[in-house]
Formats: sequence, C-alpha cells, structure tokens
Amino acid sequence: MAELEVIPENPVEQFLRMERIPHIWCAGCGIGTSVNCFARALIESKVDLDKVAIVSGIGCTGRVAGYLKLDSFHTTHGRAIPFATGLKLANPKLKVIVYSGDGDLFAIGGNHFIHAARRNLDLVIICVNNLIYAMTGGQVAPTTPISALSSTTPYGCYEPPFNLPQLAEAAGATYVARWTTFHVRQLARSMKEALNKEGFSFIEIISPCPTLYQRRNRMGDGLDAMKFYKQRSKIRNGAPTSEVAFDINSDIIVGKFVDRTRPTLLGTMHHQLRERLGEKYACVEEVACH
Amino acid sequence: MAELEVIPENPVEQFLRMERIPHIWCAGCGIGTSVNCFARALIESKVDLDKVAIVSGIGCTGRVAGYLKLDSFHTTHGRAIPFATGLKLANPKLKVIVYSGDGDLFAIGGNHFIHAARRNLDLVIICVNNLIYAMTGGQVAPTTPISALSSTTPYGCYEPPFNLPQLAEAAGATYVARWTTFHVRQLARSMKEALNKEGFSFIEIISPCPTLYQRRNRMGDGLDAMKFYKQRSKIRNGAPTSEVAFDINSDIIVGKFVDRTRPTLLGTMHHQLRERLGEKYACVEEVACH
Amino acid sequence: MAKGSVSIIVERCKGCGFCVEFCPTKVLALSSAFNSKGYHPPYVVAPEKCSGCDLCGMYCPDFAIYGWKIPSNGKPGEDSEDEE
Amino acid sequence: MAKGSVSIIVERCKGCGFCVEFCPTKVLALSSAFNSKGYHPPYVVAPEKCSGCDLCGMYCPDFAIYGWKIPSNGKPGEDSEDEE
Amino acid sequence: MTADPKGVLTGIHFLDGDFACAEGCLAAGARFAAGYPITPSTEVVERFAQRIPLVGGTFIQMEDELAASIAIQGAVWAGAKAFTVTSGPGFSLMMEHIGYAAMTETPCVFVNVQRGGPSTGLPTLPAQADMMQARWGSHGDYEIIALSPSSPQECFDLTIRAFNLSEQYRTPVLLMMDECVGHMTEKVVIPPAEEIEIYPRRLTNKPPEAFQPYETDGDLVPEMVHAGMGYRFHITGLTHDERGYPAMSPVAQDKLIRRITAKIRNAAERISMREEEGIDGAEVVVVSYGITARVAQRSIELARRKGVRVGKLRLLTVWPFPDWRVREIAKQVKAFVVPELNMGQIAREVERASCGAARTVPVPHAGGTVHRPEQILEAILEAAK
Amino acid sequence: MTADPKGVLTGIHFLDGDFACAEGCLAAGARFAAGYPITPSTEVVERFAQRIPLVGGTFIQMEDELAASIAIQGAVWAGAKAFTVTSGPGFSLMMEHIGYAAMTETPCVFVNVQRGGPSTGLPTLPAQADMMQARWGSHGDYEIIALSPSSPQECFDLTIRAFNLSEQYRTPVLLMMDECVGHMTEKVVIPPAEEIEIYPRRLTNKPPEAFQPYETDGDLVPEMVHAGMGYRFHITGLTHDERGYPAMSPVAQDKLIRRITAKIRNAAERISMREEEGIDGAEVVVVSYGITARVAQRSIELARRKGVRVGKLRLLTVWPFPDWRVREIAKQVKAFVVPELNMGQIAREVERASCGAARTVPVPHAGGTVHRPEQILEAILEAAK
Amino acid sequence: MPLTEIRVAGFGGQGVILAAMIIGKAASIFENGYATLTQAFGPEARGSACSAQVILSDEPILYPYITQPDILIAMSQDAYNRFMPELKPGGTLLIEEDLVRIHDLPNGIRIHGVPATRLAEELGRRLVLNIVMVGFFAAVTKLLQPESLRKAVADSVPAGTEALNLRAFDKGFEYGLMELKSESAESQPVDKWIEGLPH
Amino acid sequence: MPLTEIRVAGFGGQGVILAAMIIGKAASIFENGYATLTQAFGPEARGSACSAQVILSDEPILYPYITQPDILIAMSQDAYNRFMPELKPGGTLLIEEDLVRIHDLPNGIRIHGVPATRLAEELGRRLVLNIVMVGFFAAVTKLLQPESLRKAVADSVPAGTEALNLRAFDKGFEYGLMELKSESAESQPVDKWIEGLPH
Ligand SMILES: Cc1ncc(C[n+]2csc(CCOP(=O)(O)OP(=O)(O)O)c2C)c(N)n1
Ligand SMILES: Cc1ncc(C[n+]2csc(CCOP(=O)(O)OP(=O)(O)O)c2C)c(N)n1
Ligand code: SF4
Ligand code: SF4
Ligand code: SF4
Ligand code: SF4
Ligand code: SF4
Ligand code: SF4
Ligand SMILES: [Mg+2]
Ligand SMILES: [Mg+2]
Repeated sequence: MAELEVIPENPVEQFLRMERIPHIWCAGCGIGTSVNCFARALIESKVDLDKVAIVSGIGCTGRVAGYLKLDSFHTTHGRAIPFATGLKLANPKLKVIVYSGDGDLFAIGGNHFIHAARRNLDLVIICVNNLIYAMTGGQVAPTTPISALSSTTPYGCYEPPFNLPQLAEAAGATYVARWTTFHVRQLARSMKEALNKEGFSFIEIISPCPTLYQRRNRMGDGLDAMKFYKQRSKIRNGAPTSEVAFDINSDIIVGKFVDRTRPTLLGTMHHQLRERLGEKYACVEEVACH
Repeated sequence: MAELEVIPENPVEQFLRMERIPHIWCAGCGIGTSVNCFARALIESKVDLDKVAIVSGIGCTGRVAGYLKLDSFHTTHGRAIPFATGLKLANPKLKVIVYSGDGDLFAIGGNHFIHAARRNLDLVIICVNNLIYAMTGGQVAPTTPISALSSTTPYGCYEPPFNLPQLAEAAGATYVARWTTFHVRQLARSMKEALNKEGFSFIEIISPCPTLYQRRNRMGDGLDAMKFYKQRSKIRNGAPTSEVAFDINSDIIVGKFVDRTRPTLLGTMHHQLRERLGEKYACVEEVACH
Repeated sequence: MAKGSVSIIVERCKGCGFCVEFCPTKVLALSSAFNSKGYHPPYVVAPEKCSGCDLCGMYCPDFAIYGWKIPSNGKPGEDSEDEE
Repeated sequence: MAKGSVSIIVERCKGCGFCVEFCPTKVLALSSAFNSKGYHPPYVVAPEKCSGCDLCGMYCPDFAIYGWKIPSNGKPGEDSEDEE
Repeated sequence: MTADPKGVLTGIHFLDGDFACAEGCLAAGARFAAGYPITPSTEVVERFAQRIPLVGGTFIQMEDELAASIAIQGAVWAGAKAFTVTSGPGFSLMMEHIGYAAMTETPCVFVNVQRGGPSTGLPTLPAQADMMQARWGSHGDYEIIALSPSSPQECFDLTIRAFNLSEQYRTPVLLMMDECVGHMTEKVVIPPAEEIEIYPRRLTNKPPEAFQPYETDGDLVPEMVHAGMGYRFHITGLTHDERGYPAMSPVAQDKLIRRITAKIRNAAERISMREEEGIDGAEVVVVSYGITARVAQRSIELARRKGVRVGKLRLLTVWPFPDWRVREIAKQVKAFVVPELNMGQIAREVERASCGAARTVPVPHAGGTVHRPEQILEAILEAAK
Repeated sequence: MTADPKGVLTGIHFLDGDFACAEGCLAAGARFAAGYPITPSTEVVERFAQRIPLVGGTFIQMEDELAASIAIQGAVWAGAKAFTVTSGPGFSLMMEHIGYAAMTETPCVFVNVQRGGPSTGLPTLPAQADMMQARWGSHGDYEIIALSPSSPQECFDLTIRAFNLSEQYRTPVLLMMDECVGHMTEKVVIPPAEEIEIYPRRLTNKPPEAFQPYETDGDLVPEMVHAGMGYRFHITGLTHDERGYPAMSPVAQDKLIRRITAKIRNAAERISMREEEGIDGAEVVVVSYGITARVAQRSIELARRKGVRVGKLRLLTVWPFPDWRVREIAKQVKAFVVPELNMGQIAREVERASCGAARTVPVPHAGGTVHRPEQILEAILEAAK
Repeated sequence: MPLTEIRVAGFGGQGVILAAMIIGKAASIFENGYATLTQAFGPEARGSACSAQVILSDEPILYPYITQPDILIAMSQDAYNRFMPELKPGGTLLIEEDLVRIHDLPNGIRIHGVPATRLAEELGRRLVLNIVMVGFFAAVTKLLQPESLRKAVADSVPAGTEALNLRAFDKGFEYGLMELKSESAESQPVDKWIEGLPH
Repeated sequence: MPLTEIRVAGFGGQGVILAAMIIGKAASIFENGYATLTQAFGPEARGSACSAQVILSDEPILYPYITQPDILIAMSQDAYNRFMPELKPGGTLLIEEDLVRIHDLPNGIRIHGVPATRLAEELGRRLVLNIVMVGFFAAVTKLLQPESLRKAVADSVPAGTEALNLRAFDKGFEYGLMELKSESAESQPVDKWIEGLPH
C-alpha cells in the first residue's frame, strides 16, 4: 500500500457546511447519498460554484440547502420553486437548483411544479422521493403506494400515487429522469446533464426512509431498501413516461425518460420583447439593486 | 304553421334562477352557450336533480353556479375542487360538478385539479377556457397562446400554455374531452357521458371572450370566434393527448380523448378499509349531522 | 309545412348572431331594429324552414331563443331524435 | 498492490452498511465495535482489493467514508476515469 | 340534544391534548376531517384517522392547507360536522377560508396547536403567538370565537364547546391550543354520551318555497339546509342578500357585515368562559390562558405566600374578549399582569379594555418553552408596588 | 443615494393611485414584480408590466398569490428590489410569506389595494378592513410597517418611502391603499431622479470569511449579501443564529424575536409619519387615514363652522401605531373620533393608546362606499359634548 | 377656475372615463390647476352603466367626491335618468342628443346637445364619440382652454390615433360653437330637447 | 401519594415516552390519583436525546412541569449527564446499568441499576427494555401498586404484545426485588456504580 502523504478530502466536503455536520438524517437515510451524487455532479458539470443557488422547501430533504456550502435558501413548505423562479428571473446568470422532498414538491407544491415546467424556466428540480412525509412523522404523501401504512392512513393508503415523470412531461419538463439511491453513478450523471441543460429538468430519486416509511411498513432498514432497489430496478432509458408509474409491487423503472428541447421562458421572453419593442427593450442579464 | 296552444319553455330555464336573468355575461360570450349544453346533458343523463351540486370558483365562468337552480356553491378563487371534494366525500350520493374558468382551475387551482384527478374522485370538471382571466380584466392565463396580448403581457405572452387534456390524463383523469362552444351537440353529449361516468372527468370548452380576449387581440366578436372554431376545429376522438396541445395558429383538435376505468377513490377507500377492518368498518353512504 | 318553431325573447337578446349563423336551415336573420338594451335581436325570415332542431337554443348565450318540434298532434314534444 | 485506498471517519458513521454492501470488491466489513454514537462503523478487511472507485463514498449518507485512487506517483489524484 | 354514543369513548383515559381534542371532535359529532400534516398538531388527525372508520365518517389528507380548510366546508354543506387541524404556517394558509366560513356562515372548527413562529420558526416548541392572528388574520370585517384550553381535559371539553358554538352561531370557531397542552398527557374523563350536550345544526323546517338561506330573526343567525335536500340553494363568498345571491351594494354590505359581526358581539357575554379566582379584594390580577395559565398559577401561589393579594382571570374564551369584565375589574385593582408566550398580544386587549383604570404589565416571552414561574412572580410583585 | 433616472418618469402627470404606485415602484428602484391579478389592484402591475421592459427588469404573473409573494423574495436575494400587489383574498394568501420576509429580514414591499370583505365580498368597492390583518395576519411574533396614502401623489411618495423603509429596516413593508385612492386620478408630480432619496440596500463590505448574515450592531439591522456574490450564505425561515443556521432553542428564539421586533419598535418614532393640524387647543381630534382622511377633512370643516374645535391626526404610517402621540393628545382633548371603512380597527388602537384619558368614538362603516361627511360630523358633535 | 363639479356618465364602451380623464388632465396638467377624478362606486361594470366624477379647482382638492355637479355630461338615457336629479340648480347639462330623451327637467338648467355618436361615425370611428363630446364640452362650457384640452387629448389617446382624436375634438368643438350661436338665437332652447327626439 | 416528580430520559427508540406514559396512567387511571406527563422541550428528536416528565399526585396538578425530580430514570449516558444535576438531594436514580456510567454523584442519592436492554434481549425483543425498566421502577420505588402498573402496561402497548410486555415488566420487577435484597446487604451501594462499568 502506498504511503499516503496527502489523504485527499472527501469530495463532498468542499460543498458542505462542515460546522453543521453531523447532519440530522437518520442512519440509512438516502438523502445523504443523493447529496454525494449532487456533489460529484457539481464537480463534473463545471458550473461556477459562486453562481449556484440551492433552494429547498421544508422536510427532511428540505434540509439539504442548509448543509450545502453554496448560496442556499430554506424557504417555506412547498414554495421552493416560486422562490427559485424569482431568483432566476432576477439574476439569469445564476444556476438555480431546487432540492426537496416529494411531499414538498408534489403535495403542497404541485402547482408550482407544473407551472414552472410549463414555463420551461431554467431550473433543476431534484426530488428525493421517500414515499412519505418524513419530517412530520410519516404521513401519507401523494407518492405513497396504495395500501401502504402511514400515520394518517393507519389502515393502508387508498389514494393512488402520482406518476411523477409523466406529470412532469405533460406539464412541459424538458429533462426527466428517475433513479434510486442505489444508482449513484447514473444519478450523478443525470444531475450533471441537468445542470448543463437549458430549460426545466426534473430528477426523481427513490430513496429509503427507514425510520418513518419502512419501519411502519415492515420493510427493514436502509440497506434493505437499497438491496430492494438493486433487485427490482430496471433501467429503461427513453421509456414512455406513461409506462413508468411507480409500483412497489412490480419493477421500478428507472432511467432518463425525456431529454428534449423547447424554447425556455427567458429565451421566449427576450425574443418576444425584442420583437415588439426593438431597441427600446432594456434586456437585463442581471438586475442590480438600485 | 301549426297553431301553438302551448309554447314550451326553453329547456334551460328549468335549471336557471330566472330571477337573476339577465346574467352578467357579455354579448357573444360563450359561457351561456356552455350552460345550454349542460342543461341538455342534465336532462339526458337522467340524474336526480335534487342530488346534483354545482361548485364554481371565481371568475366570469365562476358565476355559473349562481345562475343554476341546483344546490350551488360559489366558493373562493381556485378552490372549487377541494370544496367539491368535501361535498362528495361527506355525501357520496351527490353528483358533484365543478364548473369554472381556466384561470381558476389551472392557475391558482392547478394543484387541486391534479390531486383530484390522481385520487380519481367522482367529480365532473367543466372548464370554460376563454384563454384569459376575463373577470379581472383580461390578464394572461396559463392557457393564453404565445404572443397573445393581455393586460399583463402588453407586448405579447411569452409563456407557453398548458396542454390541458394531457395534463389531466397524466394526473389520472378517466374521462377527458375537449370541445369548443361551436360543438354544442358534442359538448352536451360529453357532459352527459361524464355525468353518467364514475371517476374523475374533465371537459375543456374553448370559448369566446370577445370583450377581454378578442378585442385586445383584434379577433373580432363572439361570432367571429365561433366561425373560427368551426373552420379550424378537427374532431379526433381518441387522439393521444400529447398531440392535442391547443395552438391558435393551427388546427384545434377536439374530441373525446380519454375514456378509461381506474378504481375510484371511494371504491378503493371502502375496499381497503373493509379489508383491514372487516366488520368493524362503519362505512357510510351519507353522513348525517350529529 | 314547418316541422318546428322557434321562440324569441327579444329583450334578453344581445345580438351576438350565433342563432342566425348556425341555424342549419337559415330560418333567422338579425333585425335592424334595436331592443331596449340597444341590440339587434333575430327575427324569423323563413318560418317554413324551421326543423325545430333547437340548435339556436343551444347556441344562444342569453337564453333568448329556442326551437321545438311541432308534433303531429299539434302539441310540442320531443318525439324525434335529432343527433348530428 | 492496491490501486486505491479508503478513509473512514468512524465517528460520523451510522452503521448503515451501504459501503460494505456495495463496495464492488468487498473491501469493507462492519466492525463489531461501537463508535461513540453506538453504531458499528466499517473497517477495511481487504485493503489490497480497493480500487479507489469511491463507490463507498458515493453511497455513504453520512459522509463518513470515501475512496480514492493511488496514482503512480504515490499522490492521490484523479488520473483515471471509472464510469460503470 | 345529546351526543351520538358511536363517537363517544366514555371512560377515564390518560391522553395528551391532541388526542383529547380528537376525541372531543368525535364526541361532538364530527364525522369529517380534512387535514394537512404539521407539527405539533398532526396527532389530532392521526387519531381521528384511526378512529373514524370505526365510527362512520371520513378523514382525508388534502394536498395542502388551502384545500383542507375549504374541503371541510364542502363537507359541512353536505351535512357533516367537520374540522381541520393545523399549526402556524398552515394556519396562515387557512386565513382566506376562515373568512369564507365567516361570510357564508358555515359552522366548522379550526384547531391551531401553536408552535414557535414566525415562519417555520420552532416547529416542535410551544408558543401562543397566533392569538391576534386568530382574531384578525383574514381580510375584511368579521368576528370570531376562539377558545384556549389549559389541559387535555379542556382540550376535550372545549372542543365540544367549539363545535356547539359554531353550530349555534353558524361561525367558524378556533380552538387555540399550544404545543405544551397538545403534548401534555393527563387524565381525561369522557362522560357517557347522554351527558354530553350537543347543539344541533340549525336545519330549517321551512319548505323550499318559503326558505331563504340568509333570512334571520331575533338572534341574527340564519337557518341552514344541506346539499341534496331539494332546496336548490345558493351560497357565495360575495356580499349577498337574504336569498344568498350576490348583492354588490354598500347597502347589502352594511346589512350583512353588521349582522355577522353583531351576532357574535351581542352574544359575547354568553360566549365568554372565564375562570376567576381571588379577584375580589385583589391588588393585582393575572390574566392568562392556555398553558401559561398553569404556569401563572404557580406564580400566583408564590406571590400570595409573599402576602400579595393576587387574583386570577383565566380566559377559556379568548375571542370575543371580555372587555366588560376587564373594565369592571380594572376599577378595583392596581394592575393586570399578562404573561403570554408571545411579545404581548392579549396584553394589548387588557390594556385597551382597562381604559387606564389599572396598569397593564405584560410578561412577554418569545416562546420555545414556558415562563419560569419566577418571571411572572417578579411582574406581580412589581405590579403590586 | 438618489434614484436611478431610468425608472423615474419625471414630470407632472394625471394618474390614478394604482398607476402612481407603479411609478413609485419604478422610481424607488424596483426592477422585479411578481403578481396575481385581483381587482382593484391589478392596474399597478399592469402598468409595471408595460413599463419595466423599457426600464430593465422583469414582471412575472405567477400562478397564485402564494407564488407571487415568495417569488419576489427570491428576486430580492438575487439582487433586485421587488414587490407584489394584491387585494383582500390575495392578501390573506400572502400571510405566510409576509412572515417569511419578516423572519428572514427580506426587504420587499406588499401593496394591498383594499376592497370590501370578508371573503370575495365586494370586489370592486372600497374598504379599509385589512388594517389589523396587516399587523397581525401572519402567525408568530413580528412587527410590521404599514403606510396608508390618501391621494395618488401619496401613492407615489409613500411607495418610495415603503421601499426605503424596507431597505433600512430589512423588513416587509405594506402599502395599504384602498379602492378609492387606487382608482382616483389626480395630478402626480414626479421629481427629477436626483431629488428622490433612495435608501440603498445594506450590502456588506465584509469579506465572506468575516461575514455572518444575521450579525448586527447598534441598530439591530443586519447587512445583506446576494446570491452569486460568492458568500455561500444560508437563509432559513426556521429560528436561526447569527450565521443564519437553524437554532432550535428558546434562547435563540428569544434573541431573534426580540431583535426583529425591537428593530421596528425602537425606531417607531422615526418611522411614524403623521399629518397633524389644529390639535393644540382642540376638544376633539379626528384620527383617520387613507381615503377616509379626505372625507373626514370635510367633516372637520363642517364641525369648525359649527364652532367645534376639531383637530386632525392623519396617519400616513399606520403601523407602527403612534401610541406615544395618541397618549399625549389624549391628555389634552375630550375625545377622539375615528372614522374608518371597517367595523372599528384602528379605533381600538386609539382606545388602547389613550389609556382612558380621552374617549374614543369609532365611526364604523362596512365599506362599499365612503362615509357621508355628515356621519363623521355627527360623531364629532357628539364627541364634543 | 372656481371649484367645479362635473359628472360624466354613459355606458361601458363609450369611453366615459377617458373623457373625464381628459378634462381632468387639461385642468391639472395643462392649466396648472387641480383636478380629482373618481370613478363611481358600482358593481363590476362590464358593458353596463358607467360614470366618472371630476372636480376642478384652483386649489388643492381635499374632499374628493362631488355632491352636486355643476355640469352633467349624459351620454345615455340611463345616465340621464340616474344622475339628472343630482344636478345643481342652475347647472349645465350636456347630452348625446341621439341617445338621451329629456324629461322631468327642473327650471334653470342650461342644456346643450350634440349627436356625438353620429359625428364620430362621420369620422369613420364610432369609438371617438367621447372625444367629440369633450370638444363639445370645451366649446359650450368655456371652462377650460381648448388648447389645454387638445393637449390633454393628444396625451391621453393611444399612440397613433392622435390625429383622428384631435379631429374628433375639433368636430365636437365646432358643433358646440355653432350650437351656442343658434342657441343665442333661440329663446327657449329647452323645448327643443324635451319634445320627441329621433331615436 | 404525595407530589412526586419523575424524569425518564434516554435516546430515541428506547420507548422513553411510553415508559413515562405507563407510570402516569397507572397513577391517574388505575390508582385514581393524578398525573401529568409532559415531553421535554427540544428540537425535533428523531434518533437523538429524548425525555419525559411525569408528576404524580393525590390532588389535581396545576403547575405541570417538574422543577427538581424526586426520581430520575436515566436510560442513556447522555440522559444521565444532562439530567443528573437537577435531581433532588436525597432523590432516587434508576439507571440502565449497561449504558450509564456514574460520575460526579452528590451524596445521599439512592441508586438502582438494571441491565434493562440485556434483560429485554433475553426476552427476544430489545424493544421492551422500557417495560423492563418500568417493572424495575415498580419494585425499587414502591411508589405505585405493581398491579396498577401491570394494568397500565397491558393498556398501553400495541394489541397482541401484551403478554410479552407483561413478561418484560415482571422481569424488571423481579430484578428490582433482588436488587433491593442485595442492596440491603451492602453498605455502600454507590461505589458499585461509580467504579468502571462494562461498556
Ligand atoms: C405550510 C406548512 N404546512 C405543513 C408543514 C409541515 N411539514 C413540514 S415538512 C412536511 C412534509 C415533508 O415531506 P417531504 O417533502 O416528502 O419531505 P421528507 O421529510 O419526506 O424529506 C410538512 C407537511 C409546514 N412546515 N408548512
Ligand atoms: C385569491 C384570489 N385571487 C385573485 C382573485 C381575482 N380573480 C377573480 S376571477 C380571476 C380569474 C378568473 O379567470 P378564469 O378562471 O379564467 O375565469 P373567466 O373570468 O375567464 O371565466 C381572478 C384572478 C380572487 N378573487 N381571489
Ligand atoms: S425520517 Fe426518513 S427521510 Fe427523514 S432523515 Fe430519517 S430516514 Fe431520512
Ligand atoms: S368578459 Fe369575456 S368571459 Fe367575461 S362575460 Fe364578457 S365575454 Fe364572457
Ligand atoms: S330550431 Fe333549428 S331550424 Fe329552427 S330556428 Fe332554431 S336552429 Fe333554426
Ligand atoms: S343567439 Fe341569442 S343573444 Fe345571440 S342573437 Fe340569437 S337570440 Fe340574440
Ligand atoms: S473505494 Fe471502491 S473499492 Fe475501495 S472501499 Fe470504496 S467502494 Fe470499495
Ligand atoms: S455507508 Fe457510511 S454511514 Fe453507512 S456504514 Fe458505511 S461509513 Fe457508515
Ligand atoms: Mg418525503
Ligand atoms: Mg378564463
């Protein structure tokens, strides 16, 4: 074994507010794993880190913003996307990433998601889907599988979950991928692609919540979930999103489903205003404070 | 010409609060036309009129509830669907119809729409899509075509509109149709089908707003819009919803796009609870007030 | 002889012209006179052509017109289907 | 000789076992000892097998472990791609 | 009438305030709840979700608080008694619909288990800082009823009272708990159903032709009907006339707003519940509510040991505020001491109502925990000087 | 510093209050607005949408008021001055985010053009019934600044003032207009840019290593940085420490809440703007704001003609409420008369602040139109007795 | 000018508010006086009755509402019916003479009528009837300088339509001058309007 | 019983709250006294420190918080470190003896230790360590009737686990009785704990 003069730093640490580590996430929680992938993607995508802003809503995943040593915003429950919209529109030079939970983005925040996708604003939306509202103690989410137990569906969930990739595509997203926390390399690659793409990108990450989802549903610990993902996932890049509904009883379809081009909000806006106003249009790349 | 002893009543009148007629809608507005179709559908569907509840949000279309002589609720802006959800769940014997505008249902109300569709609750959603926020004076809506003028996009709209049928299908609707106010017979038939179907049904009605959409966009009056619809509509029943995006510059695809079966919320709920609780489950068909 | 007939409530009309335009048999025309709200209501120009299909009624946004079929016994009714 | 090496920050570990399970070359095992938080951290059982692929690092939810490649010149670096 | 035995868990229980509230809802006849999770209130609906399928009724977790707070109103108009539960951030989101309930006179109950704010604040820790929001949080003029329990037993009792008041006055009623009371476990005695008084929904006896949804007589509260009963009625959040139809005029506005405010203001003395002790002859009266009242109790005892004559005025009904009573007491005492888990909210009401006749000494506290009894004691001693 | 000439439409204009407000925003340096249409406020953003592409900046109509009220805060943290505009129902929906702005100390402006409420109420008609909501509408403890203009000119002037105060104190500022003022057209004089004082954003000079987002000195207001400046800072709506990191403890809560309330309370006298006239020697003082102040002016004149000594206290700053001044005046007069387009809101503050030294005579009005001057006159005459 | 209260009323689409706006602007901007324009309190008014109130004065205007207008400009029958009763005794009434039929008129009111819609149609744009009315107002009331009003017109109408609108103003103005002339020739002008108008 | 303040503390997952709940329930329901259980104010506590306070009394309890516990049940080192200083002089300390190492102990404190986790594991369910602790508490404090506590256990645990939990209770109870016996044989029980424990 080589004598190690310099032990390199864990590559994720440069992105962490180390004074806040250890974080609050439970043993075997997948959120930290997703953060590792994100760190790798930041490196690989070569984005200017001083121009990256992370916006989270509220929830276990919502705490991501607070751990990342980037300009980071922990907003209100469900409203990360409109906050991010303001950030991006006021300073189009920023690379704005929304990193939040399934409940935050798709229960209370669902409307903002579909509207931002429709507008095709340059945002990267990373959703850690643990199939539950974790932070508040394990209530049913719009992603909870039918018949799963939760604290507010003590006899089993009776609402079908969203097919998030299909919803994203129908609303207008230009990049849509799903991975589990088992798929660390693929996830990191998708994150990198999303960071380097113009338009609205959405990445769903199926992730273990041993404490509040799995325990109640007798699904073991984080590692059990990871093994389950490994065993039950099928990579189907380009699969029609209508065929990828998440169903805990059959294969988990993962992959990059959508990667298309549509005019972006900022592009269309500039085009439209320049066309109508010509020289008079005072296009701004970055709004200064007056 | 036969001597007319009995001149029959206009069939719509039995459903109207005649003391409130004339209504507030402008000359050539399509909302009234849609109400005629709805009246015919009520007759044809043979629903028990005492068990029909109409729920509207706020807007020109939102006024429909106030003109219909049925149990009718004029709620808050965007919240007709959750109000309807409460009505239906507390008294499953009611036939609950939400009748509202595109802004109400898809701007502020978009989240409730996708969630109700996901749950597949028995609701009929009728959306009069006049491509604008009319009641408030003609602001851009999430249905306004690119480059159209509105009071808040004075240089032309730069946000692409939703493809509503695709969104509805992706969220889980079991019946999805689009017609224009020109297609009165087909519209009435779709409304009847929706009234007689279990699950979440959605009908989009492209409708003229001469006062606030057309005038500003130099598109003539209500009749011009109707002629335009006649000329530019293509009926494509069963068309994939991804192909029916509304684009004012090309054909308007109309038809019944989706008609499928998924377990309904109430069905799944009863099933789930009965399975887990057996005899102990106190299933209620109608909640009495204690 | 006409198979149908049409009723017009002139004061409710807002002169949009839908009924005139979409009457399949061109029974109607817009009057040049105004009603008290200042709109030109329709009037019947070709009564004999009216089939009573009630398309005018379905189109009229102001509930100001409607058509009905004249049954053989002379009373209005719904004795025939008229789907397009 | 090992192509890579791995660092473990024992006190951060929560003993989830991800690193142990998903190390492609089975370099790691969970220790039977506890760290001060009461978790069993991993330790290196087969150092010579470590490729430095850093999959352990990517999996570890607690930022408690990471691997790196030992470059020919003996200093850690990123001289080779390792995409799967 | 008395409670439906199906919902009443008669017996002696060891329950926390959240659970006691859920039992109160069931006993009061609530058969519908819509909620959206938020700490520290979620346990109320968690218990309801567990119990209601056995009793007969529905719980639905909606997509957000906007939806939850209006879904319950749909359920009410379909015939159910209904409630929702939340905490600070969710309460803020419900404001529009509290106004809708006030305007449409929809009887329903909103439970707010208060936590530290503003914004996300301290999600798991107590506060009483939404008390003024309870009164003023929605736009426009309306009056509200808000109750504040100090123990799990009162969480049960006042929940029933909340439903009863909401039916009696056809108004939204707010149960303003706090994290401490919500998460405190004590003995809760649930009486037999036949001992629980229930105010029945004011359903009309009139036939549809004779019925007008917003016609009222002396007590200013209209009778109600439900969807599906054949009345074909209309409800709107617009200013409306007796028929329930939009009436866009200052005259209609005046009539409606004066009535919906007067129906509560006129009944304020009947609605007001207070616990008073040792007020006669007191130099200082401590005004408090919720958990703080129990902390203050300790301070009162300490002060009495030091020879100060201290009275206790505990507000079980916080809104309508008992102006008349405070004014009366003000004439007899030197000062009021008002400890609250906020920076001074109800203290302002005490100050206003006392009209300068007695001093008001607020004992503000930013929340996250309760006062130390000594803090309040100091204020009492200082006030007695 | 002074205004950026690009946004300043120097000259004499005939503008309504809504348009004047939009010009005020532009002059104050606002380069971002997010809105959601609602009568009678939409004209503000309609004009902004028309003007801003020519000035350099962005307007976006969001999907609802929740989105609009947080999008502006995103824009602020990206470096823009930003605002949103709404009316009653939308204002209720913005409550959570007013609290977020207070908690994160995000300078921004909320304009509420008040209409008749509660609920949908009278969408096109005036009221002033959101005044208490402005102070108390969000959960938890915070202080707020709210201004109330009486004319289009003041809509312009006070809008600039609102932005300046929001930058100076890093707090949301509410411009509480009413439908009358919003839809009233008068001469509006817009001075040259160099005559418009602008309070610049309190950007830090410190390097990233030395900077803490919520560290403050004497004036209790922290310095700011923007996303993209390289500071890698964190903002949260949770209770936080100087670093901006969540700090879930009563101690952190106490420190933070006391500071964010004190920074406004301590500066109340500096923030307060009032128009006072004829108060010395008055028997009665009329306290009013917004459109009602102009109606009251007529009543004051009528009363003076009848020989009553009436003073005028017009509140341009409604919150913080000038307790100290009212208390002072109360000692010299018989009574205050407080006409408002609501059922008595600011009247309660007058009552409270006057500590019984003078009577408070509210002149409530449910809205939909303004008072008849005679109504207020009667109250003055009655108060002078 | 002394405090003058004016009400302009008609139905939606007639440009009532714009007419009032131009009068107010002329006074306050181009004659350096003061003007307060308020819109009537009324329900949402798409297509229905519509009215605006302007107060002109040399001094700042405090109370912003009119109590008894000195001048009523009635552009529809409904407007006449509704607002005529409040006109100040001795006040001035301007009407769209093709749309308003006079009745129940108290004594001492000065009346001036103009077929504004017709004149506007002659210019090819019915929409400018409000500007015709403003021109007519300028001529018959002499309250404001025609030049101020012309400036206000040019400043208030959509870009590109200034010329047309100024022609409309002039047309109304000329009609007003003529009307004044012919009126001074008549002794009882009122009757002219009271008796059946063409409709 | 006279007013008795008890703190139960440990880490998340040990069932601290349930243990306190059972004690409170036994007192208030099955012995007809009064009990107030409050949870510690603390941040979201998933997996971290956790504590509950119970006050037992014969009379209604007004002030609901403990000030100086008479009894501290410490199930983790952290709990011991944090809460030991507040224990009343002369109070009673119960510890999970495999997890807590005693230090800085004031004089006059009665200490009782039980390897609750180990005993629970012997029953095949580590999770019931809290019930073992309750049994132990019953035996060594004699504050409440064992039968009341047994009823409270049966009434509080998930349906179907009653038997297991009662066994856990009994195991703790017996251990407690034995401990009491052996203790009465020893003169300086404290030393036993102060000296190095296996960890
Ligand atoms: C307005 C509002 N409502 C509710 C909450 C409570 N709340 C906090 S996090 C959360 C759900 C989080 O679920 P998810 O987004 O899936 O995140 P996870 O914790 O599962 O990562 C809820 C409901 C809140 N903070 N604000
Ligand atoms: C919370 C809230 N926000 C805004 C409004 C104002 N508002 C009333 S109707 C409407 C839009 C209506 O548009 P749409 O639903 O398309 O109906 P239309 O008038 O076009 O039929 C808006 C924004 C409101 N009443 N409440
Ligand atoms: S509760 Fe679930 S999602 Fe939250 S930190 Fe724990 S494991 Fe992760
Ligand atoms: S404004 Fe448009 S939608 Fe509204 S009534 Fe008129 S035409 Fe219809
Ligand atoms: S009933 Fe049919 S045929 Fe007769 S007028 Fe109407 S549309 Fe024409
Ligand atoms: S459709 Fe109706 S409103 Fe239109 S012209 Fe015919 S009768 Fe008149
Ligand atoms: S770096 Fe790779 S090979 Fe080495 S321990 Fe980690 S996962 Fe195993
Ligand atoms: S992945 Fe990390 S936390 Fe999990 S066992 Fe390995 S080092 Fe420990
Ligand atoms: Mg989740
Ligand atoms: Mg619309």
